[in-house]
Amino acid sequence: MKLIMAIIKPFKLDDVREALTPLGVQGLTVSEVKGFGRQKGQTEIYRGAEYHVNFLPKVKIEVVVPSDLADQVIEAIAKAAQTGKIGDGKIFVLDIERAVRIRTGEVDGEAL
Amino acid sequence: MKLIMAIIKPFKLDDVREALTPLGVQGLTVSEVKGFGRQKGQTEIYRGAEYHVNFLPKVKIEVVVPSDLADQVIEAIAKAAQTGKIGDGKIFVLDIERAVRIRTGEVDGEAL
Amino acid sequence: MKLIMAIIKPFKLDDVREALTPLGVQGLTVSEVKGFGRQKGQTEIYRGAEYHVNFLPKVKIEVVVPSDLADQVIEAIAKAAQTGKIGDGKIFVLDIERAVRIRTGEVDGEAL
Amino acid sequence: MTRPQLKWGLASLAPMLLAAAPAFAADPKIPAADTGDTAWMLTSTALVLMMTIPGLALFYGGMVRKKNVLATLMQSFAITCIVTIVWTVAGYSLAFTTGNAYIGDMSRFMLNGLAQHIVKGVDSGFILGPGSDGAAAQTIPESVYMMFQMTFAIITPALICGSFADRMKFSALCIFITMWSLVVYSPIAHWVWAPTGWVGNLGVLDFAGGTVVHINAGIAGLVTCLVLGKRVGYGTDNMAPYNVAYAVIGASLLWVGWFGFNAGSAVGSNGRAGMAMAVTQIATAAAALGWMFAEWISKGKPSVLGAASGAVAGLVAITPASGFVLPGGSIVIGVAAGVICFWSATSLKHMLGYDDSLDAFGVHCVGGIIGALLTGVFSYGPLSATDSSPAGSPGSLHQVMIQGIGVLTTLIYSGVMTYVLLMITKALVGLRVTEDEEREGLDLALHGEQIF
Amino acid sequence: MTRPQLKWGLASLAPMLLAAAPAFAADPKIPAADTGDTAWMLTSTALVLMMTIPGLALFYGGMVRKKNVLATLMQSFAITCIVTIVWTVAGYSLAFTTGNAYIGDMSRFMLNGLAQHIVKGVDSGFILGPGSDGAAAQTIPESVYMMFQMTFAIITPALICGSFADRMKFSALCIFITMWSLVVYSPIAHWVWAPTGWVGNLGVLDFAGGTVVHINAGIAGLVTCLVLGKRVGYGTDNMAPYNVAYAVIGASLLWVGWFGFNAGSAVGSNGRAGMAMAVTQIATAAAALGWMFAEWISKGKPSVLGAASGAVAGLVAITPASGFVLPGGSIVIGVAAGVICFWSATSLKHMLGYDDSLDAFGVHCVGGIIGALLTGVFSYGPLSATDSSPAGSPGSLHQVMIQGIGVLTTLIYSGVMTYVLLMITKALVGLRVTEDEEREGLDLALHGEQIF
Amino acid sequence: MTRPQLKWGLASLAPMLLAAAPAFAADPKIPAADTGDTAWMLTSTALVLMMTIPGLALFYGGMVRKKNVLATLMQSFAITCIVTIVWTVAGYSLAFTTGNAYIGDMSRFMLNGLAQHIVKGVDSGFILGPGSDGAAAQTIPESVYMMFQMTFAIITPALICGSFADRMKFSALCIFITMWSLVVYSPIAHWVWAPTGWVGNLGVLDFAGGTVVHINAGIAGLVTCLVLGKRVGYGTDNMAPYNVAYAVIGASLLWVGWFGFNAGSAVGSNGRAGMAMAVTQIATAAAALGWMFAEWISKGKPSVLGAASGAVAGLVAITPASGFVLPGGSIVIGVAAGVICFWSATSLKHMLGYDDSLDAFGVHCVGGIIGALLTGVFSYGPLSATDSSPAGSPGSLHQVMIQGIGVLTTLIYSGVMTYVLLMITKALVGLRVTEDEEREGLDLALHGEQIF
Ligand SMILES: Nc1ncnc2c1ncn2[C@@H]1O[C@H](COP(=O)(O)OP(=O)(O)O)[C@@H](O)[C@H]1O
Ligand SMILES: Nc1ncnc2c1ncn2[C@@H]1O[C@H](COP(=O)(O)OP(=O)(O)O)[C@@H](O)[C@H]1O
Ligand SMILES: Nc1ncnc2c1ncn2[C@@H]1O[C@H](COP(=O)(O)OP(=O)(O)O)[C@@H](O)[C@H]1O
Repeated sequence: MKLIMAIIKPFKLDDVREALTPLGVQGLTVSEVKGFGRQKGQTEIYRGAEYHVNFLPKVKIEVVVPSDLADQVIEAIAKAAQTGKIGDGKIFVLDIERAVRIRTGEVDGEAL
Repeated sequence: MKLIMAIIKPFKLDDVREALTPLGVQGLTVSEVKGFGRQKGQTEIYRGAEYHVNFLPKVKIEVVVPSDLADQVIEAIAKAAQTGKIGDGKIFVLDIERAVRIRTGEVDGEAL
Repeated sequence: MKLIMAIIKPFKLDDVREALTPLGVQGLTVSEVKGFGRQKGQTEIYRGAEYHVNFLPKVKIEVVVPSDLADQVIEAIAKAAQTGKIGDGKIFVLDIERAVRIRTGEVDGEAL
Repeated sequence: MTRPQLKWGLASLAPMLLAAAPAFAADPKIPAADTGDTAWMLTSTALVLMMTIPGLALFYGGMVRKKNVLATLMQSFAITCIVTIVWTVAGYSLAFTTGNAYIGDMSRFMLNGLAQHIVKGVDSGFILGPGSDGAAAQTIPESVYMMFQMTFAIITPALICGSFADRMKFSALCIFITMWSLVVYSPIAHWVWAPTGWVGNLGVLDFAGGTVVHINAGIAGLVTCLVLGKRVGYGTDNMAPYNVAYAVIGASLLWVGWFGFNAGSAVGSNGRAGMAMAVTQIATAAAALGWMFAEWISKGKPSVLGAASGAVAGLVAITPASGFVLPGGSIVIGVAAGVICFWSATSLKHMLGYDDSLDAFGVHCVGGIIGALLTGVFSYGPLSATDSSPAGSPGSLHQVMIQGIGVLTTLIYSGVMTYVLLMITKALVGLRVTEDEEREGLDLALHGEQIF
Repeated sequence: MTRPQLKWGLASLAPMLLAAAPAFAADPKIPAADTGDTAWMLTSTALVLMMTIPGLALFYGGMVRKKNVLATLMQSFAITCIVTIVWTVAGYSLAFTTGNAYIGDMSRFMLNGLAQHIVKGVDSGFILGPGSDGAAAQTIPESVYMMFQMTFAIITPALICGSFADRMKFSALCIFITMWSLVVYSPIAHWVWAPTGWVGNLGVLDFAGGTVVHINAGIAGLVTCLVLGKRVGYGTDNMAPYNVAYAVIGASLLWVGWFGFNAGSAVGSNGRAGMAMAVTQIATAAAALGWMFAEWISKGKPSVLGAASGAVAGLVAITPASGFVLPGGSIVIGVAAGVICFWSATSLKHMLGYDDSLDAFGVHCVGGIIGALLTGVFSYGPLSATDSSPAGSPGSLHQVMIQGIGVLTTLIYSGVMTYVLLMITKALVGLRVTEDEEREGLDLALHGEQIF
Repeated sequence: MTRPQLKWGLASLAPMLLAAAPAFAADPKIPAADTGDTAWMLTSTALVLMMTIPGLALFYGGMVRKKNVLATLMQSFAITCIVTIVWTVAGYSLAFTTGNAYIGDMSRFMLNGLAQHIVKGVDSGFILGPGSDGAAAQTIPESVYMMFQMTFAIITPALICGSFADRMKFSALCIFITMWSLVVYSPIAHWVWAPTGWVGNLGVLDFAGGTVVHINAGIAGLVTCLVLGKRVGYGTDNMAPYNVAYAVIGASLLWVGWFGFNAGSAVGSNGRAGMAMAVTQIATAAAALGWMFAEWISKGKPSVLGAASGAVAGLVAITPASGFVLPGGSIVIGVAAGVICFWSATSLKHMLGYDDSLDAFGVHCVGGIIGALLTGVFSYGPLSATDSSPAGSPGSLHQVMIQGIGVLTTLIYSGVMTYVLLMITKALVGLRVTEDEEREGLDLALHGEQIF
């Protein structure tokens, strides 16, 4: 199994989720994160003190899928999350050794 | 060493933490996440616009343990987090190559 | 490529980010997390009910770098994040199989 | 609400139910409305409404967990709406018309006759309790008096919510509060404040509602939380408040609004209102400091929520006393309320083991009792003196005992009737949400909304 | 704002523009200022300002997404500042001086002459519309009247913002509102409330601003959101409000402040103010319950935002009626407003497909129309009676039709002029932010700040 | 607070300390209390209390980082409580009794004698400064006057907190503020507003507290932040405010409440109050726009916090002038305050390198000085005229110089005494939290609570 971790622009979340459903992905986990990268943030002004906002709001999607589905999932995310503008984000792939569904105790493929 | 990543129901957090202490787990890291899965969310109503809340609040626990402790830890989490109802969450296991304790520079087993 | 995941004290974030720039790290992703560890939290009092705050605010940095850069990055983080006091946090290293830049479709080394 | 005459004896029992009270020959002449008095009472009405929304709504809303914030705000908001209608239809009439010693009549059903003195847009003052021995001329239009009293009728049931936060069904709340307002609030208000009311005529002093509002709501809260049972996870889950800042804003608005509550109860813009405002301020500050230092000493840190809670305890305790005492007495009342309510909300509750979520009992009932009794100690004669009672009602052991009767009466009547009404509500729609709904939070479960 | 005389006929068209109106021999004598009336009007002014900041600011700010909260607060705040200056320079003069039937004159340009009666720090009352047939003596200093009216001039354009939230340029807003205040608000206020105004002299009843404020702002909002187009992501993105608690606080402060709006429109501390406060409270509660139950029945859950929105709808609808109707009528007005505005904000909007973000049209225009027409039904003679019109203006079919004329006039004039002013603004600086700015959020894009 | 007579010369130095002032034969007759005046002063008192809690608490609380929000709210809340007691015990007596030119006497110790005129619940007006040349009859009960003044005594030290936010010990704050209120505030209030006070008798005009409140608090703030030193991480850490929305709500409530502050300082419901309210509104709007456009031009974006800060600067600057100037002058005062305070809070501070966290000095001291001096320019004779001074105090170079004396006196006395009191506090309990506590945040470190 693979853990696909994608950092995307927040407003693309729903698009990505919808793109995964047809592939049979039944679950995923999302966190709000802040990203630092080539895309430069805004300057904020507070009583004359200017803070450059280096960190931009991003969304991190973590989804575990059987290894053979990984390519398709990556492609689907990449397509759905793309705007072509700087800051679109990254997809990283990690190896997962085991998965357990807490409710039933099922493991690995069954657990996803 | 293994990184055990568990997605659980928020109100189970304290139970899980308490279940891990007897095993000698001395530290863990928690994030608030939103989960999408078989468990279906509520419908929210705002001025007649109904939004189906696809994402439910979950808690993600990340805990790194020596490889030989992994099984026990997984079992303990699975037991403590279980309600038997849909949406109980998942446990994923990843391999960790290295660990460093920032304060002392200790590494690997010592660092946990 | 390696995913370096560091849990640090929140006020050290800017120091860490600045320590990484000279190494050529161009991007990273940050989340607010809560940490449980040797460092003990405060007691909170609400109308006489005392809650021991087991979880302390920490910041999690995730940065993916080419494998050959990993050592330097770990060292830089460890140095910048250190206060020498309990609760400074940990650095974990995971292996990354693939990376994709969503905007361009570039992969692996190019994508970082 | 200052009783114009403090008499010792029983009120006439002439059966007036459902009969409009004719203006007897013996009634005082209807005075012209005074623009200054009216201005202050209009203002006071706005201030007291502000106490409930957004004041109390925020005070309570800030103390619950994130998943219940909106539902808690909704309780205050919905009660404001429900009681407004109940009061318009029958509540005001039952409370403030002449009737008999126990209940008013229906002569102001649907506020019938409220506009009877309006001529070319101009209204006169009015007679409270016309036809009764205590009939009292008021220098403000009756519409203003009705509105001012409405805001009291609103906040009282809203206070109860503190005890059952996080677990009551919204439908149950709507039904329970409607009945409670008519069956518990209106009668007690009549007993204490109507010129014919038997408790007031016993000589019980309750300037702005220590018994009618706070003891009443507090004991109802205790009964409700006992009937409902504890919150799921009580004692194990972290139930730390989501946003103490909301609670502080709420307490601040309660404080500011309470000037309308207490100084407005002078029903005029006069020296009594001024003195009521002064002692309200002083007692509140003393109570907040009392709670703060008690907590600082016993727990090591002065919490922000503690200071705010202490202020509310002080406001509660000075309420019955506010038109009768001088600054010195108000400091004693304040410190007593702060320290004792700190103890009741933090120790007594744990000793007895009930789950009064936001301390409706521990602050309002306990604070109300402290205030009611100490009013009997510190009452200053000239402030309550009238033509027929030139000495007023100065503090005395005798007065303390009379105050005790007022307290007991309220505790018993309100406690028993609250229990009965809860049972009726339970039979109709049930009282408590399911465990799953409680875990999920009332915001989503009951109202389909959440805070982000 | 009670018109002292309700006359049937056309006002004098004597060309007075730019001429200070001399106090004619026929004018009523300038009365002394009454301290009670003045006290209530000072208080009312504070209450109405509180409606806009922080009331409306929070009501609107709580309903947008996190990224637009500050920008939405800023709209109300900046409009408060801009209109204050506009009103000082020319707005008040155009609206409330004698002038002719369509517009005032410039005799109060820069508030020139406002202090003319001050002697040793003491001011007298003043004559509204001196030299005209309807010249009316007021028992408060003109400075107080000017201030009270200013707060109305402020809130009206601030209401429009609800329709274009999340997408209008801040520079465009500044320019548009400045022009709108002078070209739309001041004339309509003059028509309806100045003694010489032609709409008022037709006999249209608008006690506190159903047409001048709410229909006016509501239709302007509809035009604006149609011109601007829908928000990016409308219908697909989740646009759930960031913090309904803010919206509830805002609605509560609107409610409390509205006592100043409606009861203050009696321009005195009297029975009419008292009755206006009472019916305001009752209609608001009825409307909130109306919306709540309508939603409960049709959607299965009573939302908190729904109850708050219903309350606002009730406040809007009772506004024109508040000085004229009795409690019974106010319940009907309230229920009608609650149920119909629920339908317009949740169904009509989707049927017609415009994106009125926070329902400025669905609540203020629709609610205002309901109120304006029902005022013609429920108006109670003695409340509007005067010496010259001893029967007052009781409800009648005839009166409903006159009310309809007032409504239509406002819809047409405000709608057309709003469109023209938007086009001018567009030509000058453009109306809408770029799509990227909209996605990023107005807080950062326009103001360089954000909420954490 | 309008001085009834503006005299040139030194006050009687008759040693009256600790002696109750007998009502001299020469004193004016004690007037009856006027219900309208009393109504407005009761309302003003509520409004000014609302300025501090929740107004200022939110304004400051919204500008700090998340970890310090509750501690910042607590500062305003606790100061409200502490000063209430201090004022009751001795502060009012020291400030407003006859005494001598430099300090009052102890005749109102513990508010002794405040109820002396109460008969059958009714109070009369009272004489301010009985036995002195300037003895002035007031048409409100003394209890109301005492309360109104108390709210000023509360907000002044609360303003100082802006300068030392995020780093002062709570125990130090309690001790420092108690002393400061007695040693700095009460004497300066006496100098300027008591009929015997030497600064007022020099002819310095300070209607509502430009010197007594704002310059005084502002300079105390500067001294405090210099003594405490900069926050840990100043200049490197991101110190962006946690919630600008709170700051906007706070600024809005300050604005609304300031009507009580300025118009209430007329001590009556009259034309002067009306004019004071009008110029307050106009100057505030002008200042907010001034700051907004200055920032828009120089930084490229108009920030929301900037507009709110500008409004506060305008409120500060118009305060001393509010009972003396006309609308035209108020616009100039407002624009000057907005632009100059923008410069002092954003440039001057960085140039000089002190860390005045929330600009207590940059806004209150600088704004107060602008207002005090411009009062001397724009004062309009008829507003300050009296029988004995029929020309009033019209603006003149001479008057500006007198104003300058008032400013300097306050700067020096408050600055020096603040330093002394800080040193005493430091010796007693220390002033600053540890670096670890500061990093962790005052909410948890000092009060054991946090916001989620
Ligand atoms: N090396 C990295 N490790 C982890 N996260 C990264 C890394 N580089 C970029 N990111 C994340 O991806 C986001 C987008 O990257 P950025 O360089 O701004 O633009 P782009 O995606 O177009 O290359 C960043 O905000 C950050 O969250
Ligand atoms: N494939 C997956 N990858 C990552 N997270 C998942 C995945 N499937 C489920 N989850 C997480 O687990 C949570 C629970 O899953 P769900 O399907 O609702 O019920 P159950 O745990 O009973 O199978 C989800 O809310 C989501 O956070
Ligand atoms: N085994 C672990 N797995 C995951 N996170 C850990 C683990 N141990 C510690 N942490 C994280 O590191 C933080 C610091 O650990 P702590 O034991 O308090 O001090 P120190 O870093 O000095 O050893 C914790 O708050 C927690 O977030």
